[in-house]
Amino acid sequence: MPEKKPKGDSRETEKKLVNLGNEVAEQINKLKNPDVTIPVRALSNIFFDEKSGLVKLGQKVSHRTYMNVAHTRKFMQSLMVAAECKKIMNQGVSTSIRDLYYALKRTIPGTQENTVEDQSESDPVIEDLEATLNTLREKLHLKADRKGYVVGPIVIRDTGDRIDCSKMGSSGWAIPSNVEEEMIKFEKCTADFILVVEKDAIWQRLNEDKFWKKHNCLILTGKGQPARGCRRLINRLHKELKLPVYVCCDADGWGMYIYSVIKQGSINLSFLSDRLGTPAAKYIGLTTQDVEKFNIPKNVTIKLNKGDIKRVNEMLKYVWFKPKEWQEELKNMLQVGYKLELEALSAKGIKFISETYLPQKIQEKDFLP
Amino acid sequence: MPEKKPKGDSRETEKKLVNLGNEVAEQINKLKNPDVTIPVRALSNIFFDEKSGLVKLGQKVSHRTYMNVAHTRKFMQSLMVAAECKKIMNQGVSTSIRDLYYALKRTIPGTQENTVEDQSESDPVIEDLEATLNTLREKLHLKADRKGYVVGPIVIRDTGDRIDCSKMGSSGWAIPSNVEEEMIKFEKCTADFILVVEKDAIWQRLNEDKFWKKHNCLILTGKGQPARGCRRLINRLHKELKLPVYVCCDADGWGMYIYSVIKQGSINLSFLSDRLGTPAAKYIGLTTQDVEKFNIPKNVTIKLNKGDIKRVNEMLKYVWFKPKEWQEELKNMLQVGYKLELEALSAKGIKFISETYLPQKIQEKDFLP
Amino acid sequence: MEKPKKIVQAREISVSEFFEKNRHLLGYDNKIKALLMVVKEGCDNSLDATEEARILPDIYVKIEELEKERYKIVVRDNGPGISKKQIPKIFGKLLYGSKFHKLKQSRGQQGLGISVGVLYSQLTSGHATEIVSSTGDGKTHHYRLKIDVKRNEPKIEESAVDNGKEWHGVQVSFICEGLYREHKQSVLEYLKQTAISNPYANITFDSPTGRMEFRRGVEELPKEPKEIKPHLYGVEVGILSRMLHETKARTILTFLTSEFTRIGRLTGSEIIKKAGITYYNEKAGKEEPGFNISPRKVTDEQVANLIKAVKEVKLTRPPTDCLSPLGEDLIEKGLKKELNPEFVAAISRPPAVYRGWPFQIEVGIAYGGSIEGPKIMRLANRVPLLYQAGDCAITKSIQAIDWRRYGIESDKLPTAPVVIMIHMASVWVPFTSESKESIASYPIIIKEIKLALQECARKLSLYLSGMRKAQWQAERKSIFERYADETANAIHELTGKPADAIKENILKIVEKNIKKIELLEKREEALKNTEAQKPNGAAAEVKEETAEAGEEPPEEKAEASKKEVKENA
Amino acid sequence: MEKPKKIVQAREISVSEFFEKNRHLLGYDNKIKALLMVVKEGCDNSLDATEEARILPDIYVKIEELEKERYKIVVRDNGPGISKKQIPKIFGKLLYGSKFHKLKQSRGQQGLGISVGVLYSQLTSGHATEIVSSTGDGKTHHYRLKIDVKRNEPKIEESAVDNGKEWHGVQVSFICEGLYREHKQSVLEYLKQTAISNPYANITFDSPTGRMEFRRGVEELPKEPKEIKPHLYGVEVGILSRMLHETKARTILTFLTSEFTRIGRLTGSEIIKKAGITYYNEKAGKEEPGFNISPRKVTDEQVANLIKAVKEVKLTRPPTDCLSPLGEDLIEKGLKKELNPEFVAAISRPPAVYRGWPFQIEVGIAYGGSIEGPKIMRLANRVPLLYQAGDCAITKSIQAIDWRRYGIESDKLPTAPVVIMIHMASVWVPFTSESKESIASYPIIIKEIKLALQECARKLSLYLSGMRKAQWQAERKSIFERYADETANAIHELTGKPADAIKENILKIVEKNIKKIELLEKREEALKNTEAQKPNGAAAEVKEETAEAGEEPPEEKAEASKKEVKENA
Repeated sequence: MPEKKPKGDSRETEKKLVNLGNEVAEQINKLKNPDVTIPVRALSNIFFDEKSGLVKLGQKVSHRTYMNVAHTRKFMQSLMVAAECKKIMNQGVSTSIRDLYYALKRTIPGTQENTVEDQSESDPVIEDLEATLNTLREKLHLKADRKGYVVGPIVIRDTGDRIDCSKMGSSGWAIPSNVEEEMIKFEKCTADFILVVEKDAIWQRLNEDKFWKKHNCLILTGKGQPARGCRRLINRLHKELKLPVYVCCDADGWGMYIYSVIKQGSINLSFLSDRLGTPAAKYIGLTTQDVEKFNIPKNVTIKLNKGDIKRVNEMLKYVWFKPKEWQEELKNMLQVGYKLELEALSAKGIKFISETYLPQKIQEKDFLP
Repeated sequence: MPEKKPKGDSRETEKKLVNLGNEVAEQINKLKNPDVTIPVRALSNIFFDEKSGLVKLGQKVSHRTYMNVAHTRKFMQSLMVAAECKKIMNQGVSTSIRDLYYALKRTIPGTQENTVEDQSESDPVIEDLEATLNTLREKLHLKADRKGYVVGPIVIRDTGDRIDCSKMGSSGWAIPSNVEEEMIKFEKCTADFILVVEKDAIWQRLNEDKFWKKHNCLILTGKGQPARGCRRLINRLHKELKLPVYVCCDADGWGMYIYSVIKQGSINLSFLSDRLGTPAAKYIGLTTQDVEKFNIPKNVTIKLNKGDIKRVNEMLKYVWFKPKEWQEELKNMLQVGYKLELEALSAKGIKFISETYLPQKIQEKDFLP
Repeated sequence: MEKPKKIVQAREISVSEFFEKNRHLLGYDNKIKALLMVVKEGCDNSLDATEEARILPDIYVKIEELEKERYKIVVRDNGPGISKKQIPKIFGKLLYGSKFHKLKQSRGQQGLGISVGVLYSQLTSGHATEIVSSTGDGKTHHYRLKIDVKRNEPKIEESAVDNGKEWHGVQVSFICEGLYREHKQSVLEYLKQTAISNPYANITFDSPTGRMEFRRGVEELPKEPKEIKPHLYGVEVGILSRMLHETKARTILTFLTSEFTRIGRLTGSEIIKKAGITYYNEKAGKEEPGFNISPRKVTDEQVANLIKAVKEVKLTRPPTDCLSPLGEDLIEKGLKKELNPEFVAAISRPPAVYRGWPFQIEVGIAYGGSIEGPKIMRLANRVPLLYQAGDCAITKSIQAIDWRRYGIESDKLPTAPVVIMIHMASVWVPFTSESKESIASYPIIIKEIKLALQECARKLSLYLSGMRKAQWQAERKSIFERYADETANAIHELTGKPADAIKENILKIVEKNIKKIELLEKREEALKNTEAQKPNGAAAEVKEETAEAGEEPPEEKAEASKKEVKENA
Repeated sequence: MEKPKKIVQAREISVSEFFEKNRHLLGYDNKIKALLMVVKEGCDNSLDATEEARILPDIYVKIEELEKERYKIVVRDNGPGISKKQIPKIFGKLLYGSKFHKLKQSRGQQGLGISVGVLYSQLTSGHATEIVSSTGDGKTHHYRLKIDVKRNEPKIEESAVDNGKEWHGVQVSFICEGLYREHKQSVLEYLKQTAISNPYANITFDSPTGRMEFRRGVEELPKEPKEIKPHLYGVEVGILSRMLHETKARTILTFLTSEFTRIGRLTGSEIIKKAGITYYNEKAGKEEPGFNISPRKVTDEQVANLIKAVKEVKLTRPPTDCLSPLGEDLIEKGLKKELNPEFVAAISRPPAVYRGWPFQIEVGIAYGGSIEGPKIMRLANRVPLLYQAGDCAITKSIQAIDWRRYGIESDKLPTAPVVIMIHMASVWVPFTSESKESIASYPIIIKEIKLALQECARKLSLYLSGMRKAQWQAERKSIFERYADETANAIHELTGKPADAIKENILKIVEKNIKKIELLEKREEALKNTEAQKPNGAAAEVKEETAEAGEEPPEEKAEASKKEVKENA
């Protein structure tokens, strides 16, 4: 197959890959123990950058060297991943990380050993490569899982197709895995804000009730922990269209963690926080304090178990939950001893969330920072 | 809130609910032990209907009576679910099964007990109600999980919005949970066949390669085990548009099970097989026999473990795998001792599946029944 | 040829010397246990003596700390006393006793107990033991004595008499090394268990931590055990041979009928015939059975044949009046008195035989009430066994029962709040060691214990399931009522009919039907019980494992066949 | 006042009668074990006798099945023989022996072993035991005898002499009931283990299943143990008091220095002073230490004070030439000879003292090779212990070790293919019962066993980790080489540079660097070892639990203080 030269952005990324190869080749040529420098992605090298409001990667690096028996295999895999990415880019296609795993897998001659045994081996190598080259996997032409939907007054252009997200019936626009500008462009948007909801069921409820029409907003769900595509989309929508972002999650450790990931970025992908995090996001609910505020029946709350309590106590210490509103909420959760899910609002009536809860919260600007 | 009378189809379903209530009320009025008849959904009452090619529910029924200590609680829950559905329908909205659970949950006065303790209690009661009333949960205005995407030359009308699935960019049209005619209508379709693929990564690969354009087909993925909406959509597309259906799954017990569910319906939802199964579907691949046929490297195959072997041996006995082609394939799998996933084809090159494997299979009509 | 250097030179060892060096064999392995042993031997003797004299026992025990690890121990009873002449030998000589040569159930057996206490005291403190005794004739004898270890004879250091006191009984005072504790293998625990298994005794205990009194719970002594002759089954070649030489009987036949229990002339003749012992009757001109041959003329070979013949003849069980079981009533009273339980059951098994010795197993189970943890009380001839539980036939039997089948929580041993008391009464309890702390695992003994345990467990099980059933019936009714409200509401929402009326009707349906259901259940259960009891019980009871590789279970078979025979000796 | 009915009547019991009725106390609880006991007592005596006479032992054992469950057992040795006069008493009287009153290490101790075999034979078969013996003087004595149980005296049934044979030694033949098996608690296992622990003995065994021979592995006997006097530490009041009355010494001081080991005039004087034993020196007009007081005049109180004084004085350990350990060399040879292992280590601990008796622990560990499962061999004075492993101090010690720390797979007891042999040599082994099958759990004994086990385990651990290290180094090189190909290819694809040249260079880098790495590792390890050994070992070794609640560990403290002193007696 004739190699197509990658263009623009892709050319830059390809250059990074070739440079990596050249560096290693040079060391080997000098009979030096070859060595690749990789930013440390452990908790010890992560810090919360108060200025930007993002979780960021520090300066620590580790050296992956060939002559360290704990590194040799990973060293080989790193170069194999780099080589495979170059190949894909040259073909002008992209691939899933599972495909990449299969493309790399082969038996090492004379052994029973495979170059990669399963995907859990190749996935971290990809993340290492992203961090090392300071690039996104999307730019390496690798696709992550996709999840999530958008509805509301925005028109998008996706690889040439024009998609009007206000005319997507009951299903909404499915967020693709790659939402970089070379794929997705925002053509027109008249919305006033973005509402991000943790759960698809709530998204469907709000869509059915045409909440986005009444409140002139985009409604977006990541179906649980949002995928990279979804987080990047929120980031771009906010940055490029200056829309406020309100996040609506369960009132439990997991829901609040999802909020923090949308807002500050995640520890695991801290080297991408600039592109994945949206520090301006605000938390609209659910909180345990809402139970009193909205007179929610106690029997739809869920008792905290030991794990929950431990989790909340940890969260109390995180820098990004230091604002006094969050401290209050977390302490309240410990004190009342329960958590609750968004569906619990249904105990007040099916449309309670769209007709009472969210409108009141938005009107009173009753957000947590 | 003023009650809106449900229309058409909804009215019929509502009538069924009211009838159920009346029957029970009448028994109670006569001081008889009240009794609801429910079709048995256990394996013992499931059979494979060779004529229709579907897994179906037999004639056995069980009696759920109030004066049986093992039934009383479920008896109450059945009626509560029915009443709640009626309420939702009267409001003209729909809800998720999780919302329903929360809507039902309350503490029984004078006890520590809740009407439902968790969702695993209310979900089977919903299925019982569907079977008892011979209706779909969608018609009860209950939404199941949604998953899956479609791309290709079809225009759909979803609650009034016109959606052209050939102009959906990289993400495709997301299949909603309810695809009944009152929600989704097929406006125009020029495709020659439907290709159902197990995995989204493959779907994305084929969409990127514009396989649907080259081969004039719809491509549909259920992202693993397809949800009810996806299965119902395949069923409707086939029945209403007379399109052949080809299914493409991993060559393992799970992939083949997914195929059988698309084709014959599932044991769990056997009372809905008419609406969810598509007996005319054919299996395009992957098979273990493809390894030789397409010269796939052995190291991307996965060794069968004990569970796999047990599973395949069970499958050998299923009526719907009795055709000799399937017996050959399953026996071959046991004999070579491995399984493989679709991504394994990437070992032959990223575009191998779209440029070689599928075209060849389709051209040679190399399908399993 | 090489000439060997040395020749063995040996001399005799006295039994006192032997046990002085080997006192751990008799249970004196540490200071805590030593105190227990001394108290135990004293109390066992006192209880034996009072019971034999048909006196309701009043036992007084005192333990006083003289200095660190040195104690004075006093045990006093209201028994018949010991005659002046016998006192020195009984306390000052090992292997001297009244019970060794008798076949009669008693606590002491070997004539080793109390004198070893004397030996231990002089060994560890250098002090003589003080004995005060009166037979009730107005004279009270005082002795201070030690044991002459080399000769195994009493060494009297002081003796005196005083007159005029209206008392009979024995009081012994030891001074010895020890350590007083109150854990589960202590003097206190021994006395507690003794009070349960001897509820007709009054026990007063002045301990270093204060006075404790265990009051008499019943005013009647258990029946007196009779002395018996040996049973022919289980007698070994060597013993039979010796008995033949020592008997006063003139013929083999009279030897068999007079020296053994349950041998009549019929059985005796049959044995002699089967053994092929004949003489040549010159008058008749043929060999005839040698019924009248002199016992002293029986050859070694004939002795062996006699033993073999015994195994072929069906013998009646030995008489059981030599045994004095506690009885189910006494066991229940004892358990109730000290434990205040919620439920008590007791079983006395019929007597059985191992190696020719009669024995009897009794089991009591107490459940709930003030009982906290599970506890096992092992008793042999009414004496609590506190050590070596792991080796004991009783523990093994308890572990072999599937307690959960009876609704009793367990993890090998029961874990429910239950006290299990197992008593083995026998003319000769087979202990695994001379410290008399665990019973040897003869298969027939294990079998008997298991049968008794199973019967008691069944009783407890019935009680527990009855309790559970009553709870269940109340629970059931509340279930039917509990869901009426929501059911009625739901029907109202579906149909628009008034919820109140529906609910009322549902409650009426509940009342009407619940009675029907209960009746039905009773009938079914009765049916199930009569069917289940037989096969169930039998299957569990017959199953039996030999406790150790290579142990012979001969008694079991003999036992089974003997049950079928009735013969009047 | 109520008049008691009965008065205790008692009489003397002979020790033979006692053990006849209680033979399970001596290990004769079942037919399989009875055979083992008879063979064991015979062999133990033979080995004791030959060693004492400095003769390399040739032992012959025969077991012949006469009829069902009836066996003839023969044990013959080439020892010094027994004199005509001694034969009847040694075989025909219980508690008669040469070793009881001596403080010297030997297999037999009580004078109970062989005569109980005779008692068991006559009891179960009615047969007398046959003894043939010669002291090498040309005369061979033949005896057939039984025991008169009532009197505990020999009863000679036949005796004869023949002349002219060039043989010395003893041969005993029993006829008794039994059951021959070859499982792990059998005669065969006993002889196998005996062959390992006595590799200087030739053992021939004619069993019912054929002949087996255990050949001598070394031609030298272990050193001969010396007889010693008692050690003052651990002597109890009663014994001291008796010794004072029996001694020939004229003064307390000479009594102490002559009757006890390791008491010099200095220590003796110190003890007397500390005990406050004084006399009034009229010349000096004051109380002076009573060094010269006659032993017979020492009062009970003074005896008690002497005992207390002993505890305050530092005493030297007893001499250890009374012990005859196997030695590390002999242990290793024995294990290699019979087990063919891949690795062997042995440790002889220095002697220690419990209750005044010296003892010494030895441990051997054999690993891999022909060894299949894990196995523990317990030995006391070179005699294998086959029963009651659970109660034994040895088992408890093994369980207290964290074997996994040494890289040896275990689940409480090791599960790796390892044979652990533990030998306790002592002038007096504290068995928990008279059947001599398990060693009592004195804390000091457990401590010594654990120290020895840990030392052996460390040696094995070093061996195992060495093995693992060599494997690891080979593995590592192959890892570096294995990935060169794909790495080179990937670089080629990234850069276009030729893959072959890159791969060649990578392999050069591997060769160059691997030597550096190994050197570095060696240096690091050496450093780590010297640092780790001390604190690690100490922490694990000192930790100790008392085996049973209430056991006093007095020796331990005494032991610690005694170690610091040197005194020449």
